[in-house]
Amino acid sequence: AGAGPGGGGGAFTDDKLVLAVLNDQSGIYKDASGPNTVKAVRMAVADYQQKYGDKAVVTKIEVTSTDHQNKPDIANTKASELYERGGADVILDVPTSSAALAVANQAKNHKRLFLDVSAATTALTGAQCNKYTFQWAYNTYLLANGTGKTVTQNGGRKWTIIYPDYEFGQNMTKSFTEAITKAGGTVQESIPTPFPNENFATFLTKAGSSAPDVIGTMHAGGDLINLVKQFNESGLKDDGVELAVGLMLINDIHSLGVEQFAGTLFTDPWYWNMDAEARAWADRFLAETGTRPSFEHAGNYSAALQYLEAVQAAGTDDADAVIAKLEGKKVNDVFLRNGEIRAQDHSVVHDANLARVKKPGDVKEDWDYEEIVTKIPAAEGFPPAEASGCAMTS
Amino acid sequence: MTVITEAPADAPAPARTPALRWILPAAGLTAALALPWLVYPPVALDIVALALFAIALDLLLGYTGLLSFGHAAFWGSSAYVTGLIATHYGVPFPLAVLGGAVFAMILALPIGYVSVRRSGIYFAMVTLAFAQMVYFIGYQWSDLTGGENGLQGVPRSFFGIEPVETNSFYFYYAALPILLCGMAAAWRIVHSPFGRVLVSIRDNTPRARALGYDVDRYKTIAFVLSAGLTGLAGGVFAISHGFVALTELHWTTSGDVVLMTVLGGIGTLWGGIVGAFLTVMLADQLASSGFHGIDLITGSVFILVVLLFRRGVWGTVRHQWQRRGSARRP
Amino acid sequence: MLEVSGLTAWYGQAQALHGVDVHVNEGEVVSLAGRNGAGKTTLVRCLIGLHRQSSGTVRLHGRDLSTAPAHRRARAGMGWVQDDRGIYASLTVEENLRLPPKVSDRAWTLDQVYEAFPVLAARRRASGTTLSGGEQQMLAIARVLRTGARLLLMDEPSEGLAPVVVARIGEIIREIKATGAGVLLIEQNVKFAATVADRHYLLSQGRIVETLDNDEFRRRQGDLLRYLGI
Amino acid sequence: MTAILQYAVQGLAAGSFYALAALGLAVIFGVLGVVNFAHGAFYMLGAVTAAVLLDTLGLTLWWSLLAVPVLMFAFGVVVERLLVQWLLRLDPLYNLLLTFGLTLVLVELVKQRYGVSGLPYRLPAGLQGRVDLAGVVLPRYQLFVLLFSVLICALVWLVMTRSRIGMIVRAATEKPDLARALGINVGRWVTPVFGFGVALAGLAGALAAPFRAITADMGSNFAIILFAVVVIGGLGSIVGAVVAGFLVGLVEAFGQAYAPTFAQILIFVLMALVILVRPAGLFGRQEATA
Amino acid sequence: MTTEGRVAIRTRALTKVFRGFRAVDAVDLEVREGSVHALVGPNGAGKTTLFNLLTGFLSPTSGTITVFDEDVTGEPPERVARRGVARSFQITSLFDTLTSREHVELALQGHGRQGFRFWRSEKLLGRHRDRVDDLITQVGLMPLADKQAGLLAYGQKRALELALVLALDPPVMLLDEPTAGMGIEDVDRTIALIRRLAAGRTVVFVDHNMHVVGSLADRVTVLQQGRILAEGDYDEVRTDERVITAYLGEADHA
Ligand SMILES: Nc1ncnc2c1ncn2[C@@H]1O[C@H](COP(=O)(O)OP(=O)(O)OP(=O)(O)O)[C@@H](O)[C@H]1O
Ligand SMILES: Nc1ncnc2c1ncn2[C@@H]1O[C@H](COP(=O)(O)OP(=O)(O)OP(=O)(O)O)[C@@H](O)[C@H]1O
Ligand SMILES: [Mg+2]
Ligand SMILES: [Mg+2]
Repeated sequence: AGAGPGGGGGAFTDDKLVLAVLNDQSGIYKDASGPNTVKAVRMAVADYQQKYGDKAVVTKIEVTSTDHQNKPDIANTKASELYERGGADVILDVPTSSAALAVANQAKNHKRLFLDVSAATTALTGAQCNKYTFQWAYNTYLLANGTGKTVTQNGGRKWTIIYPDYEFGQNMTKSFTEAITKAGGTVQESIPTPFPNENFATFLTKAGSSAPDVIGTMHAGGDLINLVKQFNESGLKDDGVELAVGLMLINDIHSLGVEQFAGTLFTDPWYWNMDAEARAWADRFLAETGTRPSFEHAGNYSAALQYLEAVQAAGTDDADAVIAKLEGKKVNDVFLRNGEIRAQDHSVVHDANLARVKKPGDVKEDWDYEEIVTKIPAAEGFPPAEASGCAMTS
Repeated sequence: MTVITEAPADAPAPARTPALRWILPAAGLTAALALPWLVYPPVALDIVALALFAIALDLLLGYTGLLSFGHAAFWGSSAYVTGLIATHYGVPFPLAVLGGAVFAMILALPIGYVSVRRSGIYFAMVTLAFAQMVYFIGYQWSDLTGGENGLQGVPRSFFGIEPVETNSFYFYYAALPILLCGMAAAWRIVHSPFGRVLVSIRDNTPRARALGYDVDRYKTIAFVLSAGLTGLAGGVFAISHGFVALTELHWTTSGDVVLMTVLGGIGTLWGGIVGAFLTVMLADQLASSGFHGIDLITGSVFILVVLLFRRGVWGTVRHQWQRRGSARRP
Repeated sequence: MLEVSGLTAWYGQAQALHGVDVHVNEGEVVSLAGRNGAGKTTLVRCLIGLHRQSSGTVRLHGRDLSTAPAHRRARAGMGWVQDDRGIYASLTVEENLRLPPKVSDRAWTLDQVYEAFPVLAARRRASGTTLSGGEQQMLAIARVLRTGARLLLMDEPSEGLAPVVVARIGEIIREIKATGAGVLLIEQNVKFAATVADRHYLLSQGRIVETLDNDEFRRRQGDLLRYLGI
Repeated sequence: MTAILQYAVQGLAAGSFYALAALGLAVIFGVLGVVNFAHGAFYMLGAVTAAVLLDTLGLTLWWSLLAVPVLMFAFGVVVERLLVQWLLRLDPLYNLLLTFGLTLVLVELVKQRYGVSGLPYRLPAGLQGRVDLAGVVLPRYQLFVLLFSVLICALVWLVMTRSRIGMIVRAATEKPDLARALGINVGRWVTPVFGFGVALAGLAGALAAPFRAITADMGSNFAIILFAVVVIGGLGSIVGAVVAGFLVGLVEAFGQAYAPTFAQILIFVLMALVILVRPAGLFGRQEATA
Repeated sequence: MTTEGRVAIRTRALTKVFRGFRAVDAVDLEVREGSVHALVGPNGAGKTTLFNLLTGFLSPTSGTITVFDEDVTGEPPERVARRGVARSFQITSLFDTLTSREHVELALQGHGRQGFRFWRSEKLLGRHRDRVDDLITQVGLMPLADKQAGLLAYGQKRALELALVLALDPPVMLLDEPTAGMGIEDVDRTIALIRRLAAGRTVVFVDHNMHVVGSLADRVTVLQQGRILAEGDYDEVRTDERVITAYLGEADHA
């Protein structure tokens, strides 16, 4: 592709590029992505501008931020408004599956891009995939395969799964069970719990009664914290039962304290201290925001950066042209290792990590909570494209 | 319009001058027609749909004295049914909406039948309990509803008229008549012999019974009518958004709409419109303002209204108007 | 003991009392008569301090209470029997009686109350509002007696009571009077008023139109009936 | 068998939180006629306060169980003076709406200050570990919670029904004007009672801190269940609130054990049934005419 | 006296027990059609409770109630009302935000199911205007016809209470202390009014004012502690020793 038509011109609507972050800036996802995601995206823009300088195909790049308040209706209306009136060329992030699916639909209708980072539903790259939507960082399949398979191979053969009884939890449980069985383990029991829920005492008693090696929990957020606290208190830990968590963000560990989580196994698509490159970026992020990044922050940075690269290559903000540049591209950046933007289902696959929460004594600095147990290669962590169930129509 | 909740002491309710009787609806209609020119059309539609929702709630709260904390059940279930009809049968959307509204009324019949046996705070709690059950069903029955992910991709078909189907600006004008009809129906109900009975039930239930009114029956009918109007609004909302989320069934949706009703003014009908307008615009503006913490504002507004303008925005305006009116007439 | 002068009261813009002057001496029973809506209830509500939209001075034992809140007036020795009785549903009969604080040493004991109103003793554990209308009236009177108030404001105490009980209440009022307390009695029942009261105020449309002593009151009964509709 | 026993004790322990908080709700309702929607938020504030006290001053749970109610009492007094008192004479609806708004504000403020992911908390050593009671193995802390809240509930019940304070407080709320005219300074009582109810919610929150997620949202779901509890027990009935609190805990535990999918809805089914069969709740005073 | 045989209300062993307290105890009451029947007795005798039973506001612990020989035991108030049994309340019970005029309209529209017409305008009610004016004038509330009931003085509310019952035009009227709280002039006017309306109807009323009982009642039933103590015409009852000790006392009661 090389140098496109220099210095913009008619190739850009309104002579500018607009990256719109649409996420939850006040509700339960505020800490994990929220306002700091906007800063991460700005970092990507700055990096792009520094890299290309005068050669950049577009000089005016705006980053806007919209709060969907964790309400799918608002996400839906706002997405449509961003595309129609806000001149958004791409929408980024969008936590909460129902909101992300609605936004994907708007992307399809408006023929503009949507790069999902925070929503984990496989529907985005499966039954409800479309040409304009990409899933950048992770999905439930990755979490299950990463944790389920690796833990089983490492000796945790007898599992009991406790899961929140809704779409996400059910899918996770299914994926986990498959992964565990394939790795030679057994799932003795899967216990559904209401969602949301505060009191897990009964469920833990039940789970402990079959003397498993590992209790797997598919809960997230507040429910996860409730469960972990009550797990610790139940004394199951003393009986040698391990806890594996389906989805956990570094912010969860930070807020509850390492000692509550110590020893817990989970899949982390990206950890800020996993290698020098990640750490260098995390240092910049720290300087910008005052905290360490979650994988969602890094994922958004990566999505924005790769989008800008594709725009540079295409020389226009026309969505179809940009998609042509994205599809099938192999990428390595701060976030993506061995990354590939798959053309078939628009799932962005990459290597992930199985992590263990450190013991309080091993923590050397703030936010130094994880120890990488093993790498999960992209090919194992993500389902093969043929299995995704995506029929890519526009 | 007779004054129902708070008439000025001593002065008989001032008779509306005929001019005013027409000016107000005319102004309202003009505003409704102009709305999508002023705000983003899907937002405009949200306003009108939620206004009808608030009015339907006011029918119960303001005129029958029943605070329902579970109206999301009717709003949401109608949204789902509308969405399902539209998805599976591809009928023009007004038909689907009608289907949703009818479903809401059918659902309201048993719920209302049971709930109206209680009054005051108990009624609020029972309706909340039922709504939680409906939420739970929507949640569990994910084959049908899509569970957490919501019911995605609801089509918006309208006799193959392309602009309406794809452009939310034209869609607004296609959907507006449905919502306006709903509002007109609410107005009619309130100002009917039936409405008069509702007010008497609100004021003094045992006495109404002694006059021979089958109070429970009246309340049930009011409940079902209110649910029907709510369903109408919920159905249009679903079509407008093209999907239905589980939050439509959640109790916070019920709470939001109570806020709109109170903000606008309980027992005023028009207040619902004002309340919906202010609430939706507030949420919309805050979403992109960079201010995070919309609930801080919503909550404070709630507190201020309840403390200082108990009549609500519209109620206060009307009260001032009448005070001036009666002062001029010695 | 009670001196009221220039008492005025409003409901919104409607004036209910126009400069009313009333006084009650120690050991005196004074009745306040007037047709429905004359402002009798409004007057006593002003005296006890519950109707705030009013002006004028209220003195008890020479103490100016014009601006005192209701509970201070009660402590100063005013006792009020409300026209709709005001019995607490959330309290039992006995709790209703135990509730008011004692304001003087003439307060009735529970035993005295139960002796005077045996019905109340029988139903002492019942919730206050399950009593019959008349029983509630007795309870309301008994409750004020428990405080030992020196000035009783009684709003239609005989309403809805059986004749025997009315007679009993007449006796009680005379007993109270004998102890030197004063009573301001609102009564529609002219016969009853004439048997217990020493002096009569006639209230019409928020104004005191006449003050009569007992003889005069009896003599002019028929004439008053027509004139004032009492 | 031991499983059943275990579930029962766990249910009762979970019920302790409901019982304590519902008690506060019932006292406030019984006395002020206010349906306090913000009760869940006060519960949350109790937990957050405990966490902050531990973090900043190093106060352990023992001290928090003392300090939190005191602080929350003060907070309740402020809320009553500032907001609630203006609406006491009006339809209870208005206070329901007011406290609904207050909930939004309080939750949001905590979010702004402490984020959304929650605060850490640590149990004092004395309460860690498990006890074995004839084959029923229980976290020591659960047992403590159970005993502690039963004690508090009994105390409150005694005060409200057996003391002159309780009587005055009931009277002052039913007919404030009349109570004034009988010589009772109503204003002096209502405020502390509200504060007291808030303190109970805060206490429940502090007690929950060691084994519940301490987040701004922790009270919202809790509040909804709390309403079910007081409705089942009978609004304003003190005994009712406590009994129903434990009952709901039990229903929840056994529901979770034997019909997990339906555990949460069970409570609402129970509530609907109770309201139909005994409209005023299990211990409520029957309404005048049905 | 041709209508003698018909019985408007009959109770058989009617009993109401409140937590072990027998408020109404095995009462056999018979009210003849077309009669004016007074119910008197000491406070707490069970008169209001009996009224509540007759009108469906309470359901009896045991016993039966028939209205014109149809069993109405346990029917809800609105059903009983629609059978033509209307009542007034001892403790005033009105709709605070409705005006006097609207009260009467409300009572009038109860007939003929107009109440369910949620699709019609309330102007429909204008057709009752003459009757409304007439009724309001009869009870002397004309000057206050457009004042909200919550703002009326006690006696005015009592009058409105009566107007509401009259508006129902019921074959059977149950009046609980219709003159309580009224001045003598109003009492006399009310007596005249009731007498006028009683023509062709059955009236049962409770009153402690012996003057009212004497001027109106064809028949008097005296209750005491939930049981019937005596029954007869006014003069019989008034001179009955038991009634004098239990109820009237020694004083002269004209
Ligand atoms: N809350 C109110 N608002 C407006 N006007 C009122 C209110 N209460 C009473 N009034 C009016 O004030 C006047 C005096 O009423 P008040 O109750 O003092 O009369 P009353 O002499 O006690 O009559 P009654 O014998 O019927 O009890 C009446 O005309 C009444 O309509
Ligand atoms: N809901 C109730 N619960 C318990 N006891 C009740 C209830 N209602 C009435 N009672 C009792 O039943 C008895 C009869 O009451 P009722 O009201 O019928 O008397 P009444 O004859 O109308 O007296 P009055 O002339 O004083 O109005 C009273 O002793 C009363 O305390
Ligand atoms: Mg009066
Ligand atoms: Mg009675």
